[in-house]
Amino acid sequence: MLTIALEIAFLMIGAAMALNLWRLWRGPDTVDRVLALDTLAINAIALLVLFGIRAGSDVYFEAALIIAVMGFVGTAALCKYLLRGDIIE
Amino acid sequence: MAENITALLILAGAAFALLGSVGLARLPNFFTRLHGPTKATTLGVGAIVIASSLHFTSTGAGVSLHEIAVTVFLFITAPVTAHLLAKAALHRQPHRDSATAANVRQIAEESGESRQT
Amino acid sequence: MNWRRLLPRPYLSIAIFTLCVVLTDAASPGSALLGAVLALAIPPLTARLWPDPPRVRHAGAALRLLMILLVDIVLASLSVARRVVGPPGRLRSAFIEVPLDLRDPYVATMLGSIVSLTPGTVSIDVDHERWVLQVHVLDVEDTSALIAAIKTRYESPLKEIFEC
Amino acid sequence: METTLAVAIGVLTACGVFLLLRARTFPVVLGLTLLSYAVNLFLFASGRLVLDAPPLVRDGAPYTDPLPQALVLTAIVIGFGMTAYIVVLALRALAESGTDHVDAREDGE
Amino acid sequence: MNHAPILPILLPMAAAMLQLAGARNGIAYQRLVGMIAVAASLAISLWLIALADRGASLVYALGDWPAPFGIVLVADRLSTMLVALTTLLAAASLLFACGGIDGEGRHFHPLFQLQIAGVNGAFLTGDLFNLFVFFEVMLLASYVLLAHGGGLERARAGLSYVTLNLAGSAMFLIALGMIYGTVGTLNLADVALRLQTAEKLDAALVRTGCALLIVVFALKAALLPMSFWLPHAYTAASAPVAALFAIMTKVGIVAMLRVQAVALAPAPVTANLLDGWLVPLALATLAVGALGTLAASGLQALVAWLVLASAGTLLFVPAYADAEVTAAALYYLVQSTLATAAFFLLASLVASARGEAGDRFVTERPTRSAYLAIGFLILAATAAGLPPLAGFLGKLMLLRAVQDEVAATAIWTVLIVSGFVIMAALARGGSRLFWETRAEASPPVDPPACWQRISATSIMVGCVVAFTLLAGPAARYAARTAAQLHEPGAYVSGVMGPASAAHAIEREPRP
Amino acid sequence: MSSASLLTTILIVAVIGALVPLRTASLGRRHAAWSAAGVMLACFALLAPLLPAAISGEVVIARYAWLPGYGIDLALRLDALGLMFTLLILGIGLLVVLYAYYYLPESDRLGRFYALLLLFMAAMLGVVLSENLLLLVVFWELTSLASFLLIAYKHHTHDARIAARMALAVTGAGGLALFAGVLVLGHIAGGFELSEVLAAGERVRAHPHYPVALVLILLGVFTKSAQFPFHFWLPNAMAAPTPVSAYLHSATMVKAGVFLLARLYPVLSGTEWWFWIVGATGAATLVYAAAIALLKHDFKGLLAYSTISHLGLITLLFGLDTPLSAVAGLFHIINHAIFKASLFMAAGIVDHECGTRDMRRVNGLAKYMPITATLAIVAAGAMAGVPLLNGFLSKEMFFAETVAHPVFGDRHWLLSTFATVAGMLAIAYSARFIHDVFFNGEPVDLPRQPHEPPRWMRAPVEVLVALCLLIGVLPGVAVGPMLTAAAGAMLQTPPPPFELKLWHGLNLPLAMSAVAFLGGVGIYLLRQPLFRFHDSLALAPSRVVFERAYEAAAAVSRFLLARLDGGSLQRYLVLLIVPSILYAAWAFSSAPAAPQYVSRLPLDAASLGALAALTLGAVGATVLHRQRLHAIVFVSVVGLIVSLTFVRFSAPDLALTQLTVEVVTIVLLLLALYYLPPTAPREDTRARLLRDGAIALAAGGGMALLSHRLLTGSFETISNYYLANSVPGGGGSNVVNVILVDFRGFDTFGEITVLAMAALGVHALLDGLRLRAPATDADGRPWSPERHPLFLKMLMRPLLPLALVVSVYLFLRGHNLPGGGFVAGLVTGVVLILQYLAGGIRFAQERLPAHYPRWPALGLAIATATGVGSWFFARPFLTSAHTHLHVPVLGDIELASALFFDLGVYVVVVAVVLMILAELGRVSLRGTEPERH
Ligand code: NA
Ligand code: NA
Repeated sequence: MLTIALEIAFLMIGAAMALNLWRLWRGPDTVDRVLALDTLAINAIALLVLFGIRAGSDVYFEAALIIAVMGFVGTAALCKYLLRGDIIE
Repeated sequence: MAENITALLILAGAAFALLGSVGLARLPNFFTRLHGPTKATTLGVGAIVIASSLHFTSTGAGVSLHEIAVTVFLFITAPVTAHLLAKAALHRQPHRDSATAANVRQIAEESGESRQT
Repeated sequence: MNWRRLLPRPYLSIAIFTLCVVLTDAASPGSALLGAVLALAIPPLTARLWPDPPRVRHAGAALRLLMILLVDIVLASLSVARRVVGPPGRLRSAFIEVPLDLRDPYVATMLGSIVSLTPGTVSIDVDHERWVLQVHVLDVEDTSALIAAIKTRYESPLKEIFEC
Repeated sequence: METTLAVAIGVLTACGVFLLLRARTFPVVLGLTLLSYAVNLFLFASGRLVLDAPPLVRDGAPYTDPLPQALVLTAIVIGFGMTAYIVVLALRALAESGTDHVDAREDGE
Repeated sequence: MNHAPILPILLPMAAAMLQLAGARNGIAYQRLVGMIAVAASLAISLWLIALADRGASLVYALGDWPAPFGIVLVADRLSTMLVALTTLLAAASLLFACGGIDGEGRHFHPLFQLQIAGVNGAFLTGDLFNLFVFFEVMLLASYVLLAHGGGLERARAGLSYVTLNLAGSAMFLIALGMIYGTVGTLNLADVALRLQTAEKLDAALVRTGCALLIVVFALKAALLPMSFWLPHAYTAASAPVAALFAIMTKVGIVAMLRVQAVALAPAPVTANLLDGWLVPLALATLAVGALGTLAASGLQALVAWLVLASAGTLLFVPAYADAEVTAAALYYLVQSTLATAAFFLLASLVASARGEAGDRFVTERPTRSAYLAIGFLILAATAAGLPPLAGFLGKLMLLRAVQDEVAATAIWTVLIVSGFVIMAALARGGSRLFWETRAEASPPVDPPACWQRISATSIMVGCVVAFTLLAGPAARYAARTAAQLHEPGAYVSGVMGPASAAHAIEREPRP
Repeated sequence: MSSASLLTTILIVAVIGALVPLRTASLGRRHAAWSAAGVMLACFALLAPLLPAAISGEVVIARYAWLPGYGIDLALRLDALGLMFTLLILGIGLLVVLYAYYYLPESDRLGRFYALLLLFMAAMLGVVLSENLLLLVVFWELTSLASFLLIAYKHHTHDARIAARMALAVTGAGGLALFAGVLVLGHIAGGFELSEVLAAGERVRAHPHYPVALVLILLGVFTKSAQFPFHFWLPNAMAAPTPVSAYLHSATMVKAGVFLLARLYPVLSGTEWWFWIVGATGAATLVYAAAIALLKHDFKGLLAYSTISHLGLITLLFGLDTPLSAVAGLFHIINHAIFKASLFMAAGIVDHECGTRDMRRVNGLAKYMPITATLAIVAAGAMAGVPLLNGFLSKEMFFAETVAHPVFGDRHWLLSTFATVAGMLAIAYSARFIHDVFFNGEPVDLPRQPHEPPRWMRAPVEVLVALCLLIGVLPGVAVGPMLTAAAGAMLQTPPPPFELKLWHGLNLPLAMSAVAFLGGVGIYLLRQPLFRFHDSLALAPSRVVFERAYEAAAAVSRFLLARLDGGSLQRYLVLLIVPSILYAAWAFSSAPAAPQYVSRLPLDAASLGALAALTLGAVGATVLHRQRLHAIVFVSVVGLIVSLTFVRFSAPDLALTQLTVEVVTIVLLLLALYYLPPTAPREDTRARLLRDGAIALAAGGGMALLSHRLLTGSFETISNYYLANSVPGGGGSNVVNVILVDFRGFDTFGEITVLAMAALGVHALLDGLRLRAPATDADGRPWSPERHPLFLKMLMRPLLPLALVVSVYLFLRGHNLPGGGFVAGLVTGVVLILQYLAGGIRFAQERLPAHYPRWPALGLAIATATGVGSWFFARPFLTSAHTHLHVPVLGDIELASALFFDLGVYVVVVAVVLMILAELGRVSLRGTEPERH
């Protein structure tokens, strides 16, 4: 049961990431790309956690945590750049 | 039992995450696209994380809570990200969304005025 | 009032302690001790970077709000899911403005975050000249109902919690 | 799977080298970044690819080769320091010359 | 427990930390700490030479982990000699810098110390990855020191220098990946052992890895066609920095020599990696360096090309893997490093004595100082290989050492002709700097250069002369050093213990 | 004192003595002159005890080791040949010292002059007294160097500078050739000691490398002795003060070349090579220079060419290669030195008194300075070979040798005729010198009124002219023993019998002299057409040619280097990458066949997806690199995928590091992008794009190939040791972390040093950096007015303490589980930077500790102190210790000293991130607030 669910979940997350990449490629605007990147990172968290469940291991956890804590910093900086150019002022 | 709940949570979470990304891919303009990732994907990841917690608690030696921390941080940061992206989009392309163009212009003008005063 | 000196931000300390315990899976007394040390040490260290935090007056109201929020998030996601899959042409997305009663930027931000995480709405900004919350709605039927919902479901509890 | 990683390293190297050969400082920095991804993956690959066997000592588990990981970690950190320096150096050159051309002169070659 | 081998690295590092920690005490404090540190390092490095000259190399196992698992420092004749040379150079350059150049930008002193630590580490380490790390320490310090004082030329030269070296660092890592991925170890002695003993090695990968390693060393040594960053960088750098940089190309050369002698030459798989191409490229480098002296428009630029020429002169040496050639090369290396470093300092003195014209070869205001002229004469003669100075002796030794080797005629020709070209260029440059006056030029006003600069330059010139007078003992030391270097078995057993211990190392086959 | 030490002392006195006038000049010119003379007299005095033995054929050798392994030693030799030259050098040197005292202007303190003169003399003595041939080369080059400085004595004149450089270039180059030749010779002879080499003549001449050695050595000789076609430096060297000319071009510098012919005569002569090269060069020089001498209007130039001509004669005499001709050559060396020194001095007096050297203006001086005129006429007679004077004797010997020489078989008149013609030319130019200067009417337009020089200025000329007469009349008494002894030393066998006397009877050589005299006078009478012919040639002066040649060489160098270098980083990179690819390809492909390779992991969808994403990111960044922000976004994708790859393949620590570094890098790039142009021009040509594309594909393809080979091959590694010893030896179960802080902690030590330096470097680069902030974004939109978006500002506040918890968590567990000081430091650093980003620089700065440079130092100090701590337990740097503490309630706590090391890492990382990013962020504040340090 869990195995099947995992496989399906992998497919779905994979598809989600593929869609993110598509948006990333298409744009059209920079903000779309930044949003796509941010979503990609969040989906990556899901992917990591799923890997962890499948492997029965918690070594994937720290990476997921780091993306959760730090991933948005890049997005925030990119947005700040779009808004103000000067991200630290 | 725990396994089934885990499986269900995993499937639900993955589905939400996928839906969020579908929204990102499909919806017509930036502001509508922003909704999917901000809520659905965040929630989806939250569900998967809880599934993980459940799974390791049920199979491992003790409780497995640490995954929850991931959700906590996601929920703190997701609105900030959305806020910044929306502001950036508004700043960059106030006329893009034809359906809501009037609103946008109005808001943009108002906010501009209000800040200048 | 010795404990106030020791724990100038009691709720922050609790949050730190909880996070610490969660991260270490409540595995050992050691992790609790670490949590306690951090709960005591970090708030004073970071106090200068959080100059004027709002005070939590009614913790019970906070818990209630949390429950409402969890439910709403799930429901919101479902409704977004439906709209995402449906034909995009039917979406009636719009920008709306929610006039605010509260006057604390921190609490306003919390409200904005909550709005972002819930039904088909994303907060765009708080205009703290006019104290309105600017919101983008994915699919709006009744703007005034939505504004009212936001105000009653989220703003009032927040006002109650922080008494502002 | 090995082929996939090999191709990935190849792609990163090719893109990195191509960007490295551009005439402006910014793409050069990007090129160095991509190149260091390639290099780090390559150095990592010297320990071969092993799934689900992190070098965290437990009972009886298989472990991948830990040494390349330590080396890559050092390389990443050093690479970061170098990137920081060259980025600011590029700014310095921009301030001194008024152009972001890598030769700090507009006519270039 | 003798901690001497690590002191040449730790002492400057500690000095840098103290300088940073007490930066608010002003530059006088930093100078004091720096000078004390280099003085102590100099004493220690001389002690190390004495220790290493007993014959057995001192192996310092960091963290008490045995080779090849931990990192070892190997203080043998070669490394201690170069550490002493580096420290000597550093002492003089630092003294010179204390004459005011150190204050022209931030953090000169700590970075200067860290540069010393990096170079010393690169000479001392017995581990290939640690060599990479110390290369980076050395390079980053040099990047910053190069930019010290600011200005467009430094920024421009710096961009090229940094970018090229970053590409070089990438190659270093690729090379290490291939070497580790085949021989499964990073300690140079162990690599040497594995290259000779393992039958199942993937020869193609090993060779490619070692080849890229050679490329990296060649880049640091400015071998043609990777030479052109050098003249720009060394011309742009401030004088004491350029003087310290005189050792940096030598790091590449020595690393190449060491790796070739210890690991590559004795192993059938890699023995021919330097054959055929290194000698012509080295000679071409020398030729380009000599041409550069003709083309140079100022003294510091000319000296920068001299550095390239001396690199070219030394770079063919690894191709021979021959103790006699190496011995000659080591003498040449030391004297050319001292001479070019001294020349950089002198160029700065000349420039400040000539006012606006600086060190450019234009008819402006000649410098009247007899001491500068004598210093110039000594250094120019050394650089051109004119008798009786160390440059001549070094050249003589090299010519004698290669006379029975392959390509001796080519080496002789290029060495001698380039010496002539350099002599002509220096004669013209010196004539312009010291003799030519414009009719309308204002009367020369030699500003009294501060004592630090004068004494630092004098010390270096004195070292060049002393190295001529002490040629006999120095050549004998070089011969002992070369003999030890070309005794790879001793190096390996010194690091790895006796052969039985080396063979007892458990090696796990990995898929 | 033994003979050897006397000999050594001579040289030491000469070398050290060169410094004396520098000191004594400050006391006055006279002191300088006396001290210079004193040095020479001291050398004489030291030489005197050695005279009898040397003349009697003994050889004194002194030897001290210098570089024994390389054949060069301080070995000196005094034999009769060396003695003869030593006497010339010291004797004429002494006269020049006296002469120069009067010749040089009062304003010259003379210290530098005498010092250089003595230096030159010492070098010359070294040449003639060397036993070791390499030492001879050393002194030989020293004479070049010293003469360079002497010729440039009047360095404020352009001519003097050019002449000096020309002399250095020609004689220095010859010296290098000689150096090579001596090395070959020593190689053949098996040593560099003259004793050995002189004994090895047979072997040398039979050796296949003999011609090489001969030609190289002769190049040295011919350049030094100004043989055609290397003669041109000598006339230019007349730019030197006349005392210098008198010394260098009579007795010393130019004689060094012919000295070497004499010295190596037994080794190198006796072959066709020698005969033809030496003989032909000498003959050509003899006639050519004599002809030019006649055409010079400058009497010093005339003397210069006559010098060349006489050197040609001497060379020819050695080239004729009979023992007697060689003796004649030696004899002429003496004679020429004496009469030419006197002539130069006399010419100097004339120049000094008249202020010009143009013979068309200087006329009739016999009336104004009769004594000097008499002396000069006598000396010129010697030069012409007039009987009763010394020049006559050696010329007769030369004529006699040409008559007897067998080279042209029965057509020996060829050689005799040639000699006679040469004699005619010598007569002609000597006649011109005598007649044009001292007679020929009245002077024309002289700057000053000529009269006799001071008494003592003329004295040296008088001495020398007296010697001309003495030798000319009583040769056997005056030079007989010396010449015989020197000839013996030169030939290394007893010399053939020869008779030094004035009158040999009426013979063919005398007849040749008579013909030469008549012919010479005839030529002189016909001089005007010759002058017109010569003037019509309009040859560029050789110094102009030399300077043009030098400038051309410099221009060619500049051109070549510009073509090679181009000052272009792109070029440098291509020159690095392409050769590396080629070399690597060669190394790879020239290896023996490889073992089998196997892929171990099956392909799966995830890896393909990752590859696709990574390709998208990398290619996207590449294609869109001109839209810079987009490129950053795409690079971030690559970073994310790389991190996921690390996690997937069992490297969680790497993933953490990569992810955190990624974030910092993006912030860094964005900070820089603010100032950089947001887009780039499309400036690459199609050809350039194709070239770079090809290089990139080659590099990428190569790396893919190598990676595949690496990944699918097997190897044996030492890493099991780490796995096995991590827990028992390092006290941690995260082996990667234990390697980083323990097994290979020294790498990490270097790594944090690099980081700290990067921060210091950035801080240094930012010093005073002012950049123009763009007013609008890439699309021309003005920036949003709101500096600090509210949500970000508010939410960063609770995030900070929570993220710090995560940071502590990662730090503490790092030794056992993924994490560690580095990642923890980055997390802390990033959340602190977020405070800058969200709240503003002023907000953050007021609330965070300042004086950043101290913090990395503190971190490094913690790491260092941890490492040094092990010294107190007699263990090497960075030796770790760890222990289990059992604490009630808390249970087992593991304490490892490596944790302190990791703390150092943590501190460094936090400080570095803050320093780099915050300082870079602060750049935009400049102009609005005064710079704070
Ligand atoms: Na006349
Ligand atoms: Na800023």
